[in-house]
Amino acid sequence: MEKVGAVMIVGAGIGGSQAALDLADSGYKVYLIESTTSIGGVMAQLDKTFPTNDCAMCIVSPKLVETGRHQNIDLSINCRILDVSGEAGNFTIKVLKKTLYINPDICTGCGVCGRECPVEAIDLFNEGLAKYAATSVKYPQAVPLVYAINRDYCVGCGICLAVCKAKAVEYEREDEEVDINVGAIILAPGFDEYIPKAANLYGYGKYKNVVTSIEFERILSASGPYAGRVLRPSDGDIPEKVAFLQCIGSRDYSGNGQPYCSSVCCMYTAKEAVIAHEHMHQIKPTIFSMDIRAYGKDFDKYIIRAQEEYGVQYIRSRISSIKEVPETKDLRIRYETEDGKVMEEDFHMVVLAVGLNPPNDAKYLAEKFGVELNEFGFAKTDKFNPVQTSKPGIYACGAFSSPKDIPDTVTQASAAAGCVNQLLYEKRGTLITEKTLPPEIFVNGQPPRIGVFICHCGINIGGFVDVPEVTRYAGTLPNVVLTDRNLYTCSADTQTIIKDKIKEYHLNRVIVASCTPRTHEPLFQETIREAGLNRYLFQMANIRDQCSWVHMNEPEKATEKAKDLVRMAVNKAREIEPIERIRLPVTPKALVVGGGISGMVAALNFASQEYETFLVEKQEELGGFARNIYHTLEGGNVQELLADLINKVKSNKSIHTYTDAEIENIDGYIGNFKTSIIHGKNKERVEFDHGVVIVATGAKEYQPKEYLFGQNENVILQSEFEKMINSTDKLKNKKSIVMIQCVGSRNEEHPYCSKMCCAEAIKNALLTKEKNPDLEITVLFRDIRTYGFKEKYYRKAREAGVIFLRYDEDNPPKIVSEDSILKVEVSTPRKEIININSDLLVLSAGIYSDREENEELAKMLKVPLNDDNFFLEAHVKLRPVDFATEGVFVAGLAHCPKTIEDSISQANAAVSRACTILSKEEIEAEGKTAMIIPERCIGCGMCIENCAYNAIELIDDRRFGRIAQINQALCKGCGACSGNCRCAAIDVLGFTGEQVFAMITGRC
Amino acid sequence: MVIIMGIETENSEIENSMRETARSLLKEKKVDVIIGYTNGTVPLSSAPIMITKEEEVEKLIWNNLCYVNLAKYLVPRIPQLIDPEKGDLKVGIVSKGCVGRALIHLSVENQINLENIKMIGIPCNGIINRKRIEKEVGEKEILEVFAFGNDIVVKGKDFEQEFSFEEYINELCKVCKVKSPPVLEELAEICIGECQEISSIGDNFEDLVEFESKTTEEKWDYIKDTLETCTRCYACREACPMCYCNLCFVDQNKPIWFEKTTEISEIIAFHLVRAMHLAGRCVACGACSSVCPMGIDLNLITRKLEKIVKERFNFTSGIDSKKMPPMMDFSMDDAEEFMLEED
Amino acid sequence: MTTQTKQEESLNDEWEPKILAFLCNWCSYAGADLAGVSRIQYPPTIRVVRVPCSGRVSPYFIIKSLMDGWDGVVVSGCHPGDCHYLTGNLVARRRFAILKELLEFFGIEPGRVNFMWASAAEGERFANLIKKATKIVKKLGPNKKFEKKW
Amino acid sequence: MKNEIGKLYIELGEEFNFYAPIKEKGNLIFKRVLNPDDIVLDYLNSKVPPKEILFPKMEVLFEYKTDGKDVTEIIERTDLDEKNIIFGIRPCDAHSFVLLEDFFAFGDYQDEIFLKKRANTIVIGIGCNTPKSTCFCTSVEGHPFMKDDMDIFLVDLSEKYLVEGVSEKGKELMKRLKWLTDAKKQDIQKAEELSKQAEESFETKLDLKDIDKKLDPNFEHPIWAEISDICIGCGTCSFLCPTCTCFDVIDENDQYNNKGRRIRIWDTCQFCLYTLHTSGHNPRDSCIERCRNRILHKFCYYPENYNTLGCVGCGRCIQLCPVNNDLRAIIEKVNNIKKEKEEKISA
Repeated sequence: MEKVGAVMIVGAGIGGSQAALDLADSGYKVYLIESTTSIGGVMAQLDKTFPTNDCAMCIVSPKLVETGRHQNIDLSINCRILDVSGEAGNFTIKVLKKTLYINPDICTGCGVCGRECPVEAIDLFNEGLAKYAATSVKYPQAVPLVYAINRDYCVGCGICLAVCKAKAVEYEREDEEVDINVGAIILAPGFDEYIPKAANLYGYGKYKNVVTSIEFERILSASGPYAGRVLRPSDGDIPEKVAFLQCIGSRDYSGNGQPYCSSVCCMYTAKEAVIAHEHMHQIKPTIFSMDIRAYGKDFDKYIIRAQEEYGVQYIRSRISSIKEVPETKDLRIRYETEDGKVMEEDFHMVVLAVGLNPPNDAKYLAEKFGVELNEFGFAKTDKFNPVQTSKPGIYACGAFSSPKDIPDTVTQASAAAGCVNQLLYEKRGTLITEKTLPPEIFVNGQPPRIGVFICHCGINIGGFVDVPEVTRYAGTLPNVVLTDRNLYTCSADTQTIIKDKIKEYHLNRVIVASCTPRTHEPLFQETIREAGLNRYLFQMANIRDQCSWVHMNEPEKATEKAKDLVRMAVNKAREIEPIERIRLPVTPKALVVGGGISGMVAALNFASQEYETFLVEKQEELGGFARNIYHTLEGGNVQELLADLINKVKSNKSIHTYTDAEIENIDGYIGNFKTSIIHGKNKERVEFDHGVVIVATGAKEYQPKEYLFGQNENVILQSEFEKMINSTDKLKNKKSIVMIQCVGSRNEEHPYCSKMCCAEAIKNALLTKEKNPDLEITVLFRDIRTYGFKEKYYRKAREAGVIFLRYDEDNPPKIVSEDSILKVEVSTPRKEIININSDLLVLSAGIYSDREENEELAKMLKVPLNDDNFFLEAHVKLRPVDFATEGVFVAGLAHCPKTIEDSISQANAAVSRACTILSKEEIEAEGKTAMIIPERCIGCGMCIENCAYNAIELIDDRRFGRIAQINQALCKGCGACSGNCRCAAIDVLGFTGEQVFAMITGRC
Repeated sequence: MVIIMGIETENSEIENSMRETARSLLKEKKVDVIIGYTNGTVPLSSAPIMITKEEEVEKLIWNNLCYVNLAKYLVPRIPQLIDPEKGDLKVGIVSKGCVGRALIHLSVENQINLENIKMIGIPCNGIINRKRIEKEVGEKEILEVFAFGNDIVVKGKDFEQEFSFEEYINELCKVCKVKSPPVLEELAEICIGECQEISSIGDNFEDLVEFESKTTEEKWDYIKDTLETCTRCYACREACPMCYCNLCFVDQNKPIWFEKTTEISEIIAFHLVRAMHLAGRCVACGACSSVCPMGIDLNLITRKLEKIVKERFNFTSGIDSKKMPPMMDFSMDDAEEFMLEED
Repeated sequence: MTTQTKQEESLNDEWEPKILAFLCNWCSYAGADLAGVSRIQYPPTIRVVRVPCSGRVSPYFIIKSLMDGWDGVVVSGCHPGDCHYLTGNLVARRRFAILKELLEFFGIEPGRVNFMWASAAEGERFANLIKKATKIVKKLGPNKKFEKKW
Repeated sequence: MKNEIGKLYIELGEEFNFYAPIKEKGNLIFKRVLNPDDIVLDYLNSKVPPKEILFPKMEVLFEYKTDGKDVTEIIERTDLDEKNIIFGIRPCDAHSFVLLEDFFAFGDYQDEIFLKKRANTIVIGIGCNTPKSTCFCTSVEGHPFMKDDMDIFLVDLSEKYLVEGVSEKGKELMKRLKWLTDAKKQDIQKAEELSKQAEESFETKLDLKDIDKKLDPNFEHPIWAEISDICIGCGTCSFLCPTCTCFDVIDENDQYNNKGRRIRIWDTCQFCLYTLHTSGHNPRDSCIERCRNRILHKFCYYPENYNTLGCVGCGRCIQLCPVNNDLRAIIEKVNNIKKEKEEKISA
């Protein structure tokens, strides 16, 4: 069957949206199918995200808006999958588009229907904590901004039909069935949270002040039910003592919950505790947990900050029951402390850190798409490629395959897209449509002829602002040659009117006074572009969201304000000029730095898409860190994988491998890099051009200074132990083995978790027990971090008789060497001292990154390192494989400690991100960039320091001497450089000094 | 034992050793030109001078009227300091502390290459506040000025007045902690003569307490009263080593942010924005006040700038070429007590 | 507006200051929109200039606004760490810290210029801060001191 | 009449805008007098020249109204007919008015605003008993007791003033001052003595003979670079020069109130924007050309255009130059060019 250059993505949360954007930007048609009525998924519900405390809405909404209006993304909401047929490369999916009872093509999202709806119904988004109307959007910033009628609550009163001036309400509107033909499918339905049943131990549903963590998240949110104030539901009081209970429905073998670890709860709980305290300082959070699983990048630091700066108290205990104190509605918690005391304490509020379940429709989806689920009901994926489902051509990303946090989800989304690229690359660009637009009308140097269109927005504006008066006033302003007012300026028929008027009046600047440019500017820009005007010859005055809606009781003053806003827009419009987007050619080749697993996977992915790839490895052999690893915890054979990868890399003609190589210099920018390396014994010099760079330089195993390592031959590293059990029989005569965890991790020198050591220890312990069941194995740990399904093996190890003993950071085990025996003394939290005589001490040494080595590369690429010397990505949450410097990506251990599977995902993700560049012949730079005015520039270099994107450098200009130069390919147009420039030698197109000046002086 | 030495002796010792240094620099061809001070033609003044020959060394002087910040002459690159063939000339520059600071800061801002420069360090003992003395003498012509013991003696046709040196030096000099130019670790060879090692400077800014305790209204009145006489001749700007823009913001016309009128708000806007531009850059030389024909004292603003960057960002300009000036840097942890917060 | 009419107005309790608000596109402008969508009412005192980032707001904008007779200026950006452009707001914060201190030093009522952070999710906070800024400026009365007089 | 200045002020202060030297913030300047006790007559010379009264640092030329789009009405100045007295001005500054008039009334370009003010102004000057060391009016055809450019001339006889009506306008005014007493012979004699003493006390004597002819052929000459090497390019010398007349015109538009105005402010050839063309070209691109322009304008172009030197010898630029770039030294250098050349020729 012929392959199809389109992709279906099921589920439009952050994962689905990311995959959609990656693929749409790489030349595929994307069908994005969402079961609810808006996109964004769980992330859009969050208040802040860890570990940066970023505002979730701030960072996610631009991405959602972009998804909503991408030329190559066909977004369908309120959908259900009916049937799937076909195979990798060519699938046909039958989709049911359920009716919203409101015509989404006409609905302007003005919201009058929702406000007028008399029926109070439950609002899903605020988790049942606030009331909403039967006609509603899920949340105010929803994409797409289309209302839907919830027929379960609707009483059919007809009010919405009557108030809708756009005539979008259609009670009789019916469901629709469509067939969609695609080459690949990505499943990203996310997860459903565990809901404690009514008769649970914790009194959820019974006691008002017991809430789930997602409900608490909404309570924290500024757009939530209490507008960001932390109040308890029973009486609206501020809860000073809040208890957070971890592992609700996770790590639960009782049958009530799930046996696996939900991976994210430890961190989101810490975050909720911190934010709660930040919102209201009187709140003192207490967190009850078994282990603190802060295994991700910079997570441990966050936990430490939570304790030290925000006074969050951690108690290691899994509590057994909660009772409500009837008079106060406080909650009495009984718990046993680590040293065995039983305590009872009252809290004002209890938050249950509920786990992540597979999505409710997982079975349905699995059946329809023919993919297998694992024992926990999540999508079953390949041992080494966590986005590959059991069926070729169908990929899974995000929490559908295992519980995971946002960056892992985003990484996987890109990884899935990366795999789709491998499958469908030949069909890239075959199904996307490009609009043919008329040539732009030349307006430079002509006096401004401004047309002002003022929107009534039904009654949204017209009901509070005197639109005729504003229109009259606009007509009196200089250079305004046309004013018009419309019921809905954004409706399709008004677009035609605008185009006609542009022609009739020879308008060369257009202003729309209506709602917010954040949602509607692109629409109007498209309209004027269709009429032949450059899309930047457009201005908007926001007289709805920021005027009529917020001054509903002061119509006169709202009108005055609307006039001012229109005048300011006219003043700016007079100064605006067409902006041409710069196009830069792209060299369709890639450089991959580092020949470990990540680097090789990335190189092979590029090569399989026929991109010429340069793979540069410092050492003489390929393989990197994985050369010491035999198996994964889940049983994957690493050596086999490695041999296979090396073989494939060596035999692939598109890959140029340079070992024993050193990078001499990297020059250039996105799409146009030039690199020179020196490689081989003879130190040969090679130079090549490429369009992207992937940094996969890996990391190193810590060489301990502690625990007699290097002094006693019976003290070895976990990696040495692994080699010993896999390739020797030295275990035979051993009786007792002690493993110490967190050696060189989570301490002052390396204040982070190395993530894989717990799994490594358990893997080796299990294997040892298998080979020699009588051997006594003791694991000394601080927290066991077998997140996700790895928890299964932790349990297995305990069942197999592996002894786990906890020690505190400030009280590490003491080792005394006596003859061939190593005496290990551990003080446990129960205040006991346990002595173990062991004949082999295995140290789980952490992973570390060398500053000097990384710094050199970082400087060449102009990318940053974090405090722990790992490479620092552009955004911890939403851009986990990108750097702020465009065209450069990161994968594997260079980014932070991680497992092999994660490294492979990240490598594929990096390739996917890179393909959004390589797949184009030229890339279009942002039009609204900063611009140097050379005759003013003095080359002081301040802008260079202020630029987050390394877009500025000093050059020696023949005419102007040493001045700054902006690389428009890298500039994002933020203007931080411009705001600081003393000489005002930098202007930002679209927000030039003159334009802002015109708006300021609009007042006087 | 404390030896009390008159300023004139002190100055002449400094002058002699400075001349010696200058002479040997020229002799050994380590520099092509030396920028220094020479006697002024009117009392209470001095003039900058550029010399290229050994025999001109005697023209170089040092006294407490050397108020111009000579770093000014290195930026923008003036034709006199560029050889059409050799490129930038090697320059020796007579450097009191604030000249040294200016040079270091200018190199941070990529304006000069310190390798072409030799700082002839001078332990400056303070610059006379000539505007204050002029004002106090009033409508009598000063014909002669000299130091005597610890006093400055001003003589005219039929009068003679003494001013205590300690009292009548610039306010900035009274609190100056960088009397000789700082030594740069990485470029120690360019610092000759009297230079000092400085790591950081402590300052309690007590001199600002009085002004800062005024009400906003009183401050406004004071500032207005001080700046009212400004003629917009820009002597302050032109004498400032840090005001080296090709086109100053007041001279720009696209858009015309500020008019060059002498309306009070325009005058204040000029000085306010100029202060803004000097935050973290001003080296507290006081040249702006010394040159103002109207005798406007801008030292208070200078001190405030020093205070802001010291207290907020722990920064002192021109003592460390490695540390980023505050406006070139930022930190997640910067104080933000001024931000508006909900009640 | 001439000084005279302004004075008359100030005598009137009804006097509403005019405040120019520079809002960053990604957080504060979105927060202002959210206040609208949520119909949170606040005084009709601000006139909004949308800028890409609080880092774009040059001191020129602020000082010019005051000279041109705006009674107050508000600059609002993303919370530190949230900046769409990574660090634009941190660059801006230093600039504003210095500007605010200098304004005060020059005797220009510091309350006329207010800097704030408001995220895309903080419609309520945005409205509250505008209310607060309005209150502060209202208390100061019309901007007569620094306004160009003619 | 020493203690009768107050009387004079009371007599004329109503009818005239009465300007006189007063001390403000330590600077002596000419200002509209509100209290006659403020007047200072035993001063050296004012810091800002009295040209400021006729040609202020900033002055509105006219205002206009608009209907939002177009100008609908022009509002002319109404204060030009007001009568002014400038009291206590030194002969050098009084002479500067003549030079200013040369400029503002040159050829077809009659500057109405200046000329009307000038015509409505009565100049009451005072002889210079103690010229400063930097004064050199005697070298520019002036004199510390030159009364030609005044309407009324005073001489400070320490216990009283000798008052002399010079012009018709002055004599007319004097008739109104009934309390003036006739001068005694010895008073006139004393005045003459003072005049002589003052003349002899001049330290600065500049050779300005044929200076224009010396300058003219040396437009290109290395001395200009030499002269300008320490110049920092501020406007002190020209802003505070009584004869500098350059100005800049600005339009201010108030869209909000539908009005606007045109103003002029002082400009100077020392600024980098001076003569900057729209194309970006500037014939006076560096300090060298700008310094040269100032000297040539005063000592070459003025003689050429108005047949007089453009300098009154007040010495302000010498006193106030921030870097002590002394005009006397500059003139000497110019004079030396000639000599060098002569020497060369003779050699």
